[in-house]
Amino acid sequence: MKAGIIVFPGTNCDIDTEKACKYFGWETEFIWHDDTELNKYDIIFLPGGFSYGDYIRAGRLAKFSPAVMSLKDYVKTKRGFLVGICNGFQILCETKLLPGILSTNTNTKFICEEVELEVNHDGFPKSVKFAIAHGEGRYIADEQTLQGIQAKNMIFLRYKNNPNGSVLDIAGLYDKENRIIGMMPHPERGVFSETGNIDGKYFFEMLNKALTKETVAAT
Amino acid sequence: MKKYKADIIVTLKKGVRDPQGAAVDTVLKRTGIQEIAQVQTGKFFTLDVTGSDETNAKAKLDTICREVLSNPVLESYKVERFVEL
Amino acid sequence: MKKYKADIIVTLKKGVRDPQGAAVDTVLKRTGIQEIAQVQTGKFFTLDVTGSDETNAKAKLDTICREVLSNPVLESYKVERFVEL
Amino acid sequence: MKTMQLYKALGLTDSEYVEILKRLGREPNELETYLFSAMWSEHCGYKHSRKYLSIFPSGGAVSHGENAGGVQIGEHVIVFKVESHNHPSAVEPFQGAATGIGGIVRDILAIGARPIALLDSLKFGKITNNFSKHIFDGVVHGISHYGNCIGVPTVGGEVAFDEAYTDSPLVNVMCVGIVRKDKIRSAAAEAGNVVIAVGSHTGRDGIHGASFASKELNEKSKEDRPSVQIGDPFTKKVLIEATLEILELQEVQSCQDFGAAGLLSSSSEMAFKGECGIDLHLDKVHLREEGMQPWEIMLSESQERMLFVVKQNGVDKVLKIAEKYDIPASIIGETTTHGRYRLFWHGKNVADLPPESLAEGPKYAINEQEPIYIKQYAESKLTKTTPIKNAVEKIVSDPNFASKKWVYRQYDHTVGTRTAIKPGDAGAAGIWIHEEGGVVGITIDSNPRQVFLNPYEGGRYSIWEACRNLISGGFEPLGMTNCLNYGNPEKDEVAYQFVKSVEGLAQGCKEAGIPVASGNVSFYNESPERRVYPTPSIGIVGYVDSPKKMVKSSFNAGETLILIGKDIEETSNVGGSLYQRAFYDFVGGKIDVVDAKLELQLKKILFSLRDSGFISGCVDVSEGGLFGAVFEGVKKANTGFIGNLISINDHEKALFGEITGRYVISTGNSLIVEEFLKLNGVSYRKLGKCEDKKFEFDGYSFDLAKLYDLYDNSIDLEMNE
Ligand SMILES: Nc1ncnc2c1ncn2[C@@H]1O[C@H](COP(=O)(O)OP(=O)(O)O)[C@@H](O)[C@H]1O
Ligand SMILES: [Mg+2]
Repeated sequence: MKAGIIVFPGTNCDIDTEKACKYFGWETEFIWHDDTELNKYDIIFLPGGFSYGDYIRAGRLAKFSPAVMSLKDYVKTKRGFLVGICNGFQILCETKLLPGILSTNTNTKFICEEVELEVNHDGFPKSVKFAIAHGEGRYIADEQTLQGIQAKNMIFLRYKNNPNGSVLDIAGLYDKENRIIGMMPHPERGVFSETGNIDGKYFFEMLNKALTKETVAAT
Repeated sequence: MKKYKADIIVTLKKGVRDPQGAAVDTVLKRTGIQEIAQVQTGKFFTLDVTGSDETNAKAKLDTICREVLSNPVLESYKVERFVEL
Repeated sequence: MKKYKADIIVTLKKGVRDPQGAAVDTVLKRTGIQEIAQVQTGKFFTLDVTGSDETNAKAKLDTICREVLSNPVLESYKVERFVEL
Repeated sequence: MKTMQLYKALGLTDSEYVEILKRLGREPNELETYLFSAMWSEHCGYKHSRKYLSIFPSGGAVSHGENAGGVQIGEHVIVFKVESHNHPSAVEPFQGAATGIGGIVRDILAIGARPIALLDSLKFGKITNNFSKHIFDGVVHGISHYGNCIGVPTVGGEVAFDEAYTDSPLVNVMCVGIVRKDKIRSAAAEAGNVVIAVGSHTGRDGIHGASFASKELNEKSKEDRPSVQIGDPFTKKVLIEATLEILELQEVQSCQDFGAAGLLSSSSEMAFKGECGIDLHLDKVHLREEGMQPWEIMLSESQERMLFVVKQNGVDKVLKIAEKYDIPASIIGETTTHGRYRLFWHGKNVADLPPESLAEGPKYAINEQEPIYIKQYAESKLTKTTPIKNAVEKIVSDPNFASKKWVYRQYDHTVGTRTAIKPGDAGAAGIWIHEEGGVVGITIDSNPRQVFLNPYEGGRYSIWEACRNLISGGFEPLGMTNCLNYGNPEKDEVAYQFVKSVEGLAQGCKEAGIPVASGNVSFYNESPERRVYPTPSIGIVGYVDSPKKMVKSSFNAGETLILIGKDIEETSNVGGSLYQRAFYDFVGGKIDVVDAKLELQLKKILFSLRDSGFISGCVDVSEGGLFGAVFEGVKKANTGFIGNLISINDHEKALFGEITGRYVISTGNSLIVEEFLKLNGVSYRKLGKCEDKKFEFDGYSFDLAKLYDLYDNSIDLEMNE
C-alpha cells in the first residue's frame, strides 16, 4: 500500500502524518505541491498546517497548486482515497471537492484540545476522542447543501460539545461516492501511546481495512 | 499593455455570522467607548492589474477577486476604486 | 443623541512589511494570473457611532479607530464614509 | 551630522566614544558610529551584565556561548534558550509577541537543531485593568498565531498578573530543539568562504530595535514605529525547512541567525568567534525598499533571515535549496584572512574595523550596595486575616492560581506528536524523544516577589522551585536557561537586585548540579511610575529515560496523600506568598531559605519511590501553598479530599504559606511508603485520603463543584465579560 502526503509551503503536520502512516506499515512519500503525478498512490493525504500561511482564508491559496489541481483527476480516474485533515479539509472545501466552507471559530480564537466525537461509520466505535487544533474550523453550508449532505449520509464526525460553532456539529465529512474524507480533528495525533491518546488508530485501521481488501482483490 | 490600480473591499454576505465584529464590539464595550457599535468586519486590498484595455483588465480583476481574494460561498466583494496608472 | 454609520479602512504604514500581500503576490505570479500585483492588504470595518453632534461622534470614532481598530505603531486608518442614520 | 554629535544622538556616552577613538586610533566615520552604537547597546553588548553573568556554572553544557546551548542525551543534544520581547510587546502586543517567537526559534535553528517545543513566561498588570487585558489578549494571540503556524507546539509556560507589570509587561519565550550531536553547528566562521544571506528581503523595519529594547518605556515609545516588526510565520516555517536542509550540506561551515542588530550583529560575531576577517558587499543584499543606506541595511531587524558561511563548492547547492523553497538568497561577501571587519558599498570600502572592537564592548560594574527597602520590607508584618471559606474561594479564583486553560487552549500543543505531558497536566511539560526512547521535561518558572524581598536567597529559591517542577514529574534536571528581567541597572536598587540574584541563581545551579546553557538579559523594564519586580525567568530541562517512569501530578480517588519534606511551623517565613499579595496587596516579611541538602535528599527519595512504583502522583508545593498543591492534584483527577492540612494556629499561613523543600505525594500503598520514608529519615505528614465529590479538611467543608468552577472559569469570565 502506498500513501502520498502533499506538502505545501506552510504545511506542518506532514511529518506527523508520515509517522502515523509508517506505523501502519504503509509505504509513504511526500508530494511537493508542484508535483502532479498522483495516480501511483492508493491514498493521498492533505495534511494539517497553514498552507501559504492561510493568508486570505485558510486553504484558499493552496487550491492553485498543481498538485491540488490534479486531485480532481485522481478522484475520478484512480479512485484512491483522498483524506484532508484540518488544513486539508479546508483545502478540500475551498476547491469544492467537498461541499460547504470552514470559517473563523465563533470565539474568534484558535482552539486546541481533545474533543469527544460521535462517529457515523460501521466498524468504528460510536464515540472517540481526537485532538483538534484550528482557528478556522466552523463548518458552514447553506440549507440546500446541508440537505444534500444529510441525504447522502455524509456526516462522518460530529462534535459532542461543539467547540467552534459548526452547523449541525459537523466535524468531518465522508463522500463515499468519491472516497473523499475531510475532517477538522487530527487522527494522526492519536496513534502513539507515549502521547496519551490512541483513538486515532481506529481511523487508520479503517483505511487500512478498506484498502487491503482492494489490494488483495486486485492481485 | 495598460496598468491599473484597484481597491477592493471584501465583506461577509448578509446573514453570515461575523465573530470578529462581535469581538470588536466586546472590546468597545469593555473600554466604555461605545456601548453597541454593530461592528462588521471585512478585508481591504489594493493591487495592480494589467490588461490590453480597461475591459480586459477589469475581467482579470474580477477573476482575482472571485478566485483568490474572496470566497463567493461566504463573501461578496466590491471594487472601490479602479484607476489607470 | 445622534447616530452615524462609518466605514473605516485600516492599512499598514509605508515601509511595514505585509506578509499576507506578499503571499498573494506569489500565488498570483505562480498561477500566471498577474506578474507583479503589488498586493497590499488591510482591514475594513463598518460600525455605528453615537454622539451629541457630528463633531462629538467623529471625535469618538477617532478614538475607536486609534485605540481599538488600529495600532498607530504599525497602521494608519482612513474614514471612508460617515453618514447620519 | 558630524560623528561627534551623532554618537550622542545614538546613545553612546562620552567615555564610550573616547574608548572607540582609543581602539581605532582614529575617529569612526558615520557608518562606523552607527555600528558601535548598536553593538554597544545594552541589548547586544550586555554592558551592564556581562561582568556578572560569568559566574554562572557552564560545565557540562554543550554549545555554551553559541546562539543557544544544550545538554546531551544519548546521541542527541537538546538545545534550549529563553529570550525576552518585553518592550515590543508593550507597544504592539500581537506582533511583539509573535516576533519574539520568531527570534528564539532562529537561535535554536542556528545551532542546526529542529525546534520541537515552545514555552512562554508572561507577566501582566492586574487582569481587571483594561489596558493589561488588552496586552494579555494580544500577546497570547501573537504567540498562538506564530507558534501554531510554524508547527512547533507551545507546551508550557507561566502567566502572572501583578500591578508591578502594568506599564512593563514581560514576554519571555523559550524554545527547545533537538539535533544529533555530530550535526551541531557553530557561529564561528573560517576564512576563505562565501557569505550567503537567505530569507526575507531586508527592509527598514526594526531599525534601532536593539537600542529601543535598552530604553525605559514612556509615552513617546508609541511613536517608535519602525522598532516593531511584523512577523511572517509562514515564511519562517519555510525558512526552518530550508535551513535544516541547507545545514545537511557538508559544505556549510557555519550559520547565524539575524537577531538584534541584524546583519551587523550576526556577521561581526561570526568573524569574532572564528577569528577571521569578513568583507561584506552591502549593495548585494536583497532589499525590500529602495534607497536604503548602508547603516539601515546593517541595522535592519527584518524578520525571517539566516546567514550562512559556505565553502566555494557548496554555494550552488545552497542557492538551489533556497530556490526550491521560493526563498530569496544572495551572496553578500566572503570570509578572509586579513582579520578585519570590512563593509563595501558599490565597491567602495565604507567601514574597516577590528571585529573584537564591535563584539567586545565596554563592561560596566554596577552598584552593589544593599538598598534600604530590603530591611524595611523584611521587617513589615501582615496582620489581617480572612475567614478560611472565603480565602479558599479567593485563592482558587485568583488569576495567578486559577486554570490557564484560556491561554493554552489557544496554543497548538499537540502538533509534532511528541507531547507526552500537555499544558495543565503537570508543573513541567513533557516532550517524547522517540530518537532516544525517553521524555524530556521542561519548565519555565519565576518567583519575582521572593527575589524582590531577598535577591540572593530569591535566586536560589527560583532555581529550586523550577527543579521541583521537574523532580515531581520524575525528571532529572539537566540544564538551565534564563531570562533576567529587571528595571534600569543604572539605578542602585536595581543594580543590587541584579547582582545578588545572579549570585543566588548561580549558587542554586551549583547546588542542583546543573549547568547554565544559555540565557538572556532584559533591562529597563520600568516606567516613571512603576518598576517590575526583579524577575529571573528560569527554564530548566530534565530527562527520564522511559515514558513509563513519568510521575503524574494527579491524585486519584482512594489514594492517600502524604506531605514530605518541610512542614510549616509558627516560625516559618512565608514572605512573598501569593495569598498575601492577592488578599491584602501585601509584599513583605522574610522568605524561606532553601535547604539544598534536603532538596537533594527529597529528589533521591522521590526517584526511589518512582522506580519502585509505590507512588502514583506527586505535586511540588508552590504558589497557593499546601492547599494549592492538594487542590491541583485532586482537580486533575476530578476527585476530592478528606483529611487535615492545618498544622499551626495561623490557618491561612498553614494553608497558603509558601516555603521550599516539600512535595505532596499520593499512594495506594501508604504503609510501605511511610515505612520507606521513616527508614530514610525523611520527615513527612499524612494528610488524608482522596474521595470523590467531597472537599473537607480540619472541620471545614467546601462545595467542590463551585471551587472547580471558579478555578476553571475565572480567567475566561474576566476576558469574555
Ligand atoms: N542570563 C544569561 N545567562 C547565561 N548566558 C547568557 C545570559 N544572557 C545571555 N547569555 C548568552 O550570551 C550569548 C548572547 O546572548 P544573546 O545576545 O541573547 O544572543 P542572540 O544575539 O543570539 O539573541 C548567548 O550565548 C546567550 O546564551
Ligand atoms: Mg542569535
